[in-house]
Amino acid sequence: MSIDWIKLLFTLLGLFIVLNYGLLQYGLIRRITARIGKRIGMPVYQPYIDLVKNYAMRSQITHGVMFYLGPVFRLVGGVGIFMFMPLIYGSYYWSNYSFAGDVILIMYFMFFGMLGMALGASEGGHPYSFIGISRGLSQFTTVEVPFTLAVIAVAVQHHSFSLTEIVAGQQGGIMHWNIMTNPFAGIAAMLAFLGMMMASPFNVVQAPQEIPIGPPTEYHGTYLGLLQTNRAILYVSESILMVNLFFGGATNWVELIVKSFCVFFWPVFVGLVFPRFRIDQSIPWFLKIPLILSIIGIFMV
Amino acid sequence: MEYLTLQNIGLVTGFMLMLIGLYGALTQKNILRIIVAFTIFDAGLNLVIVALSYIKGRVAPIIDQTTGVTNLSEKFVDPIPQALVLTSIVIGVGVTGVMLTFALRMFKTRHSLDINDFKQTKW
Amino acid sequence: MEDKKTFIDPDLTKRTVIGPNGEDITVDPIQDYFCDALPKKHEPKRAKIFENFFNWARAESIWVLGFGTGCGSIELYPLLTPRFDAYRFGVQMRPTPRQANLMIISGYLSVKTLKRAIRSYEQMQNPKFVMALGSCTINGGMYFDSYNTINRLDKYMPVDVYVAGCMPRPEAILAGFEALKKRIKAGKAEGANLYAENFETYKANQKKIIRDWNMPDYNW
Amino acid sequence: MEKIIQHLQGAFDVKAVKKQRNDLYFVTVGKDQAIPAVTYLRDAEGFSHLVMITVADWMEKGVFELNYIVHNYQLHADISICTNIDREEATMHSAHHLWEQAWTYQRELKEMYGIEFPGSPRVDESFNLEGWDNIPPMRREFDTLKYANETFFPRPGRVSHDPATYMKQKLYPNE
Amino acid sequence: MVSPVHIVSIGLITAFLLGLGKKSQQQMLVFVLMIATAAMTMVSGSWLIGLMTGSLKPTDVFTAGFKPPFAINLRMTMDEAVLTTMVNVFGFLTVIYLFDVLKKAGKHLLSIIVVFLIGLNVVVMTRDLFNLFVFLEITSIATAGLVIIIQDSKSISAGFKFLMASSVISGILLIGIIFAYSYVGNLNIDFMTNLSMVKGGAVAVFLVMTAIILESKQFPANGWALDMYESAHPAIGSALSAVSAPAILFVVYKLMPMVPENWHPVIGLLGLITFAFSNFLATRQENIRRMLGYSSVAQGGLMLTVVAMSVYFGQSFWFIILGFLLTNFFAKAGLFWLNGIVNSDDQNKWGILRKRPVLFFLFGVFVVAMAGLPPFPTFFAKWEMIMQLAQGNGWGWIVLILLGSIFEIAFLFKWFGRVFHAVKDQPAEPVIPWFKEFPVMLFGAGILATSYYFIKYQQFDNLFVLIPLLIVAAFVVIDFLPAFIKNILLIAALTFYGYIIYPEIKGNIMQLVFMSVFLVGGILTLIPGFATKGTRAGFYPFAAMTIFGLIMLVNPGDNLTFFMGWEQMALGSYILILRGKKAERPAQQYMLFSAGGAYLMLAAFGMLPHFAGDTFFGNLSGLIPGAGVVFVLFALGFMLKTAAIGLHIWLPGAYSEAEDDATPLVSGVLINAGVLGLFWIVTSFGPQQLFGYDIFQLMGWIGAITAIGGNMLAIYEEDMKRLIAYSSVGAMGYIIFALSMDSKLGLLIALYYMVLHFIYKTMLFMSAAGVIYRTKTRNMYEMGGLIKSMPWSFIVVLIGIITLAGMPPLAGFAGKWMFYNAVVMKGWYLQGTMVFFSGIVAFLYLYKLIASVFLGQLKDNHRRVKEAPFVYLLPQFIFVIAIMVLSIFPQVLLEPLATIIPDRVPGEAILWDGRLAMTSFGYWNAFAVMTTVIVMFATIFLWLTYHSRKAQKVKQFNIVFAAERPFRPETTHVSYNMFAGYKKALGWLMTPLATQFWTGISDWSTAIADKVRSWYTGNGQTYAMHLLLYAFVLYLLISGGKIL
Repeated sequence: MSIDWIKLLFTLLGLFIVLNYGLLQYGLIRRITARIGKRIGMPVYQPYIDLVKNYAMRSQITHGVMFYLGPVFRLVGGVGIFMFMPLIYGSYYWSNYSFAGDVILIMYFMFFGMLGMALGASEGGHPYSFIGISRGLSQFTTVEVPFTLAVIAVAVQHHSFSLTEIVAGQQGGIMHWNIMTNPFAGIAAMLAFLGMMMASPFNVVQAPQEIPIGPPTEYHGTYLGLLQTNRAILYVSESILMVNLFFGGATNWVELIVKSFCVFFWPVFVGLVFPRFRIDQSIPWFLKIPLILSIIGIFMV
Repeated sequence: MEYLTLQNIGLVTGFMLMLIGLYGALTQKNILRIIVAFTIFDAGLNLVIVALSYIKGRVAPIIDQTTGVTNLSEKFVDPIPQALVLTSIVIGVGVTGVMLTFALRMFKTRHSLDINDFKQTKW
Repeated sequence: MEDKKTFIDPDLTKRTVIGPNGEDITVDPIQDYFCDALPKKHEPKRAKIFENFFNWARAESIWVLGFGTGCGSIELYPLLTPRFDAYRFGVQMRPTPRQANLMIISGYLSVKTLKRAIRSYEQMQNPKFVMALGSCTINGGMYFDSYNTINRLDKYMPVDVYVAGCMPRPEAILAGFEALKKRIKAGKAEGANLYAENFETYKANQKKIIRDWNMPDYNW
Repeated sequence: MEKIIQHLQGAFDVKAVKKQRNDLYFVTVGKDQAIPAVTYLRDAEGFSHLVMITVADWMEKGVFELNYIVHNYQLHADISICTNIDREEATMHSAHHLWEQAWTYQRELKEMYGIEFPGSPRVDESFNLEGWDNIPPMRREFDTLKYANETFFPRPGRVSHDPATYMKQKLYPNE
Repeated sequence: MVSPVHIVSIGLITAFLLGLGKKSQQQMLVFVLMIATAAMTMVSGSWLIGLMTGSLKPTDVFTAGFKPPFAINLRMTMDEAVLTTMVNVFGFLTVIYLFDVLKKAGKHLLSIIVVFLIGLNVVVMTRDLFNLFVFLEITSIATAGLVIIIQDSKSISAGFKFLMASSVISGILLIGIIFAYSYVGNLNIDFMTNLSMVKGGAVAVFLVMTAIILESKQFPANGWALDMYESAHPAIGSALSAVSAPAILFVVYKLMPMVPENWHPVIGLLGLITFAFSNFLATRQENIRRMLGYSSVAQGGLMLTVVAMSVYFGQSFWFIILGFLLTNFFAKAGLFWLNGIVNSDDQNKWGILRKRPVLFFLFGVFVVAMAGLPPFPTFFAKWEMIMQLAQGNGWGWIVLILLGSIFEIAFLFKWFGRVFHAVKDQPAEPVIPWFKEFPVMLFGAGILATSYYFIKYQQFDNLFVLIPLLIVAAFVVIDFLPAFIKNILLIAALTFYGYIIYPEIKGNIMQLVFMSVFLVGGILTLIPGFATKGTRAGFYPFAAMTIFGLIMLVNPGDNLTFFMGWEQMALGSYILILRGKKAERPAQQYMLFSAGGAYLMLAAFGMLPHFAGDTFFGNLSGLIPGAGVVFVLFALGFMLKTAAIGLHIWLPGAYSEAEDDATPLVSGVLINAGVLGLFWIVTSFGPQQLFGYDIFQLMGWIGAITAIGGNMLAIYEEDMKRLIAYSSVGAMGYIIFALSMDSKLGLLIALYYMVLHFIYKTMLFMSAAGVIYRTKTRNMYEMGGLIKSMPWSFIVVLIGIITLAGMPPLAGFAGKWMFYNAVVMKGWYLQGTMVFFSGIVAFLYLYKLIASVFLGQLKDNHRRVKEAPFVYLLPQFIFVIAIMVLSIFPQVLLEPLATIIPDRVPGEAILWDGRLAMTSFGYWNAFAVMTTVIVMFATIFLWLTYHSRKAQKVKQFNIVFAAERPFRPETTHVSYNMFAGYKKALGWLMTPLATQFWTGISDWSTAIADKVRSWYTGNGQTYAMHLLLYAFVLYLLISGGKIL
């Protein structure tokens, strides 16, 4: 197998762009959040500083090999999702490594990071890590159900699991977007997206006031830096996934960024309005409205 | 009136005796009475056997002066049931004997002859 | 009443348990459960430009450990409200000492709390700063003659910034942040290294008042 | 209320009764009668709530005065059963069998005053003070300033002023 | 040649001689008796041999010199020879067995024994009706005499009841005989064949037959017999069961020619009812002898059926009846004798046998033979019987037989399990005299030899049946060797077997795949056995039996071989499970469910020829229309093994309570047998309808619900092995679902998952076994933090759970990917989502498994735990390598598997473009994914390693704990009820409906059995009444209310 070095370069460039975009987006959203709370808020570039500071921590501790590997798994999961997803429709070089697999691969690759993180945090031996992970996994099981149904609905509609083809099928104006052609599946997926982002009201996993911050309680310094890096990449990647699935994909970077920013804003707004669910409230919630919507969506196809 | 032959009387009596015996065996609580009832049952049974083989006007298959030695098959009733009944009586007596032995031993173990007292093995 | 008591912590005494194969296993909790390494001094980066850059980052991104002692902790909450909005200065609250850089001792410290404060302080990672609020941490304040409240925080851990007042108002705390930032940027906020260098002194002071010292010397 | 006090006087050897308010009386009884009196109040007169157990240190008299304050929800009235115990051999009967929460008070009294409550659960564990190995600090013979000066590294240069005079001096130096 | 009449004469002479003997010469008299019985045996035996070899011709003995019908005649043909030999051999052995009793008892007892034997011999041989009556009476009286060897109140009253009953019966018989005589004019059976044609003759026939049927102790008029079994000396019980009952049945056989054709089914049905109900009632028995009594009665009923239907069975009659007869003869006598040796009716006291391996082995052999499991004759007889019945559409009969059989298995294996585990509190070394052991051993040898001949007679494919059985037998023989050697030998045997079998199956990829799963799985799961010390008695024969049973499934020439392999595997694995410490109940459950499944399959096999002719079902090709019921029966049978929801309750207990290193074999390897069967029926039958409903649709739902149910149940398990076991339930649901999709991709998923599940589940169970081996606990909340001491096990579990969860880049993802494509193509979105949901639910328990055990806080008592032994790790790492290879090159497995799927299956297959797998929906390149992930991982890992090279290693309590410190590892480790929130939210899904259902069934049957058996009041008069009522009802049944 010959490696297409230019493509690799483009992919890395894309990764770099997405990382920066993710960090800025996070800062911007924090700032907007602050504005809603009538505060001024932190500078937009604050995530960069945090990142640099965390990487610059002088001392570190480790609980063992798996503790070490947790953030690695997590970041591989995040970067992997990015790598296996086509960014710009119609561009060979911006399609990343999407030739390796379709949307199923991406969906399952999300688990990779989660599991690694869960194991790493568990090796820390902190009870809150266990509690946070048990909540996170519990919630995740039900989040994925409507999402998967929605994805299947889209796949059936376009007769393909390939993201490229799904995007291709949505070209030609806003009325061709899946959110318009199959609104039920689209809404279900958007509701599930709330859970995937683990923003309020579904942030009981980290719940800073209750179980410090859940799984990453023991992580600091470089580990935390990796996790922050991952968050920037992963959240953007997930938004891009939603864009590709339901919002017609993107034919250039501007479109991509605008769309994914709008998508990303959805959980932020919801999170600002709604208080946190308990875990035994959020689990049934996902099995009610989103699930029913997605079932309707799948039979509408 | 033609039904009132000796054979039929024997048969009916025999069956009656059998039924009486069975009834006794099934209703009496005293073991000895049960044994007696079984003897009655046996007697009735034997009577039925004999009655079945009876042919009017013939005699028991015992060769003596009155019968002579010729044409025996026409003079005698069917000899086989007669022989059978002998065996049957012997067996009946044997069974009665064994039953009585058992009754004795049962009485020795529990000092009772009520059959309801011997229900240790059930279900 | 004058005889010195010995304090026995049932959770930390040596004990013998029976292993899966019936063998006796002696567990010495302090030895077996806790890392007994001592803190090391971490030299700043030799390249000045890197160190300055990192110090700038540290100064602009101060993560505060949410640890409230005494009455001053009530003054911390307004910091996050729209009126004072400490986020503007890159100050954020963290719930876990592992991720925090700044520990705010917000008021008087009883001996019992001091033990916890020390533990949390030691669990923070190297560039770490301490800000002490109120007179009580400076010289005991109104509790100067209490049998149970310390007088001087800097005997027990290196303090970067004192904010005087009883209690200091949020504006004063914000000023304290600014002062701290200046110190960090100037490369003077080496509290963690100071602690490592003078570890024995600090430990001696701490142990003098914390009689039932039931933890390892350094809480990693 | 008066009736209850009379009942108490009838049933126990009451040494003194002091009426603080209409709904607050202080009744002094002997050491051995304190717990029975409290029990009586709880069971017979409806004083079902233990407000607190507290102590006053009468060093001059050489006694601790223990107060069991109980409250009646129907009458909205309190009665404090007081008893004096010897300061040197401070031992008192435990009341934890009457109210579960009593042992917390007793644990505190043990720590702060050194009063023994035999039979009270967890009474020997430290309450507020961890690792205290001196005289119980609330006893009046304990000199806290001396102790603080010896122990807590007083910052040199610290001075104390009488607020009134100091402020007067500061604000109106000319008067 | 010695005339058969000399059997009688020898007996008579002996009786006289015994009468002459004196009290002081008792011992000598016993020897005289012994010689006499030996001589009788010789006579009948010589006839048997003579008739078999053909040197003698069947003869009649005319007693009075006249030919019948004018005189009594005895006949000696093959039938009589066999039966008299049985009677006399048994008599001889009884005398030996009762040596100590006879020495003390009076000489009359010796005479009674002789009379008893004479009676039975003549009953067998005579052709004269009245003579038959006489000797039946003589036998009865002798029996009554024998009963009072034990002179307690119980046995005496039982004897009296017996006499009452036999009086009534003899009355009926005698009337019948006399009627018969009066209509026919003679008493010879051979001249009575047309009796029923004569007007009124039918009544005579009816009376005679009724009496004989009553004499053969049919349910429910058999209370007297049961009481006899319960109270008589075990030797007498064995005589009643092993020789008396067969003799009576032979009488029935003799009389059958005079019975009108249309009565045969009625009599047969009565026998079957007896079989079913007696076994049913036996399930409630605690008293061993009474239980054996019920069992004897049941066997008698079954044999009565066979005898009554002898015309119907035609050619196979002899095969069937011999199968039942010999098994009953050897096994029942053996069990009664063992009862005498143990000398207790309390099941728990039977633990004595555990001290005597040979006796215990024989006990097992007898029980298994009685239960009708291979390789014993009953198994073949039952198979043949069902097949014959099925040809005549006798479904009701089959149902009764199968019901009875399952009850039989229920009580027999309950007993066996109890005895197996009743080791505690036994006297150190029981004293068992040789003359008690000798007959048992002889009969044990007898049943083994019989089995051998039955197997030989079946003419199986030697390579697949006989050689494996011989290997199993060899391991029985060498069971005394140390475990180490036996392990090597078994592995070598399996390897060698694989070597010789390979050329046979090379061409058939399907067989190759399953064979390698079973063989390789067998070998690898045996490797951890090296860690055990001692002889590990009883493990290896059954491990071999299980593995070879599985192997028989792979290449069966016909249905019987398949079924035999199936039962053999069930039996072997039952013993393996039973060996666990607390496995008595789970093993019993396992056996019951296995047997239930097997009997469903048996019924299906019976129906199969209707639809498909005589071929083996695995060789069928294409759709078989209208075979819905067969399909459902098969599917149920196999789904019992794969533990579909509702049928799964045996699984967790069985898997978790089995010995830790046997669990991988029992679960990971064995469960694939069910998959094999399901695959076969799905591919060979094609879509089927039942009541107009698509069965595949139904199966799909069952699969989906199983997947969710299994995984959901696993979440809340605290027991490591139970958790993995429930996970197997989930995985099997997945496979059932995939199979039911009936598309190329679906079947491919099923096969792929079968292999993969085998790999990772075996691996996980082994890893769990290693952990349990070291920590000596199965509760996960008692472990924690073992990663430091058992890193290799951790890696294995990590790989295992990543595979199980189907995460890329490991091999599990292939299954998930194909699954989506298949679901979308099939259009089963809802079921598909349920299965998908179950897949995510799996994360929960997987996390719990790995985190609770390996991560978190190390417990005090595990501080010195070492890594699992090398022999545990070795196979695990072989599996890990296999997974890695499959992850990078999935086509290595997927492409050959795809060739197995027949062409008729609809749907599209995966297209391979180099390393890229494609369907019309999606694509996936395992190699590219793996490479990308490895590169990413390595980059980030190296960077982190460089960056954190100076990180301080800390210990378990160096965690931030809200400024406090943790107190104890136990209180810091969050493991117990880890998913409490989930339980609160979705716990209602976990209502144990299945358990409630099966418990309900069990309670119900118990209650019914209790009600029914209260019929046996213990009162002799009631029993006599039963007899009369029975006769009356039988009359109504036969005549249909009309006068005969």
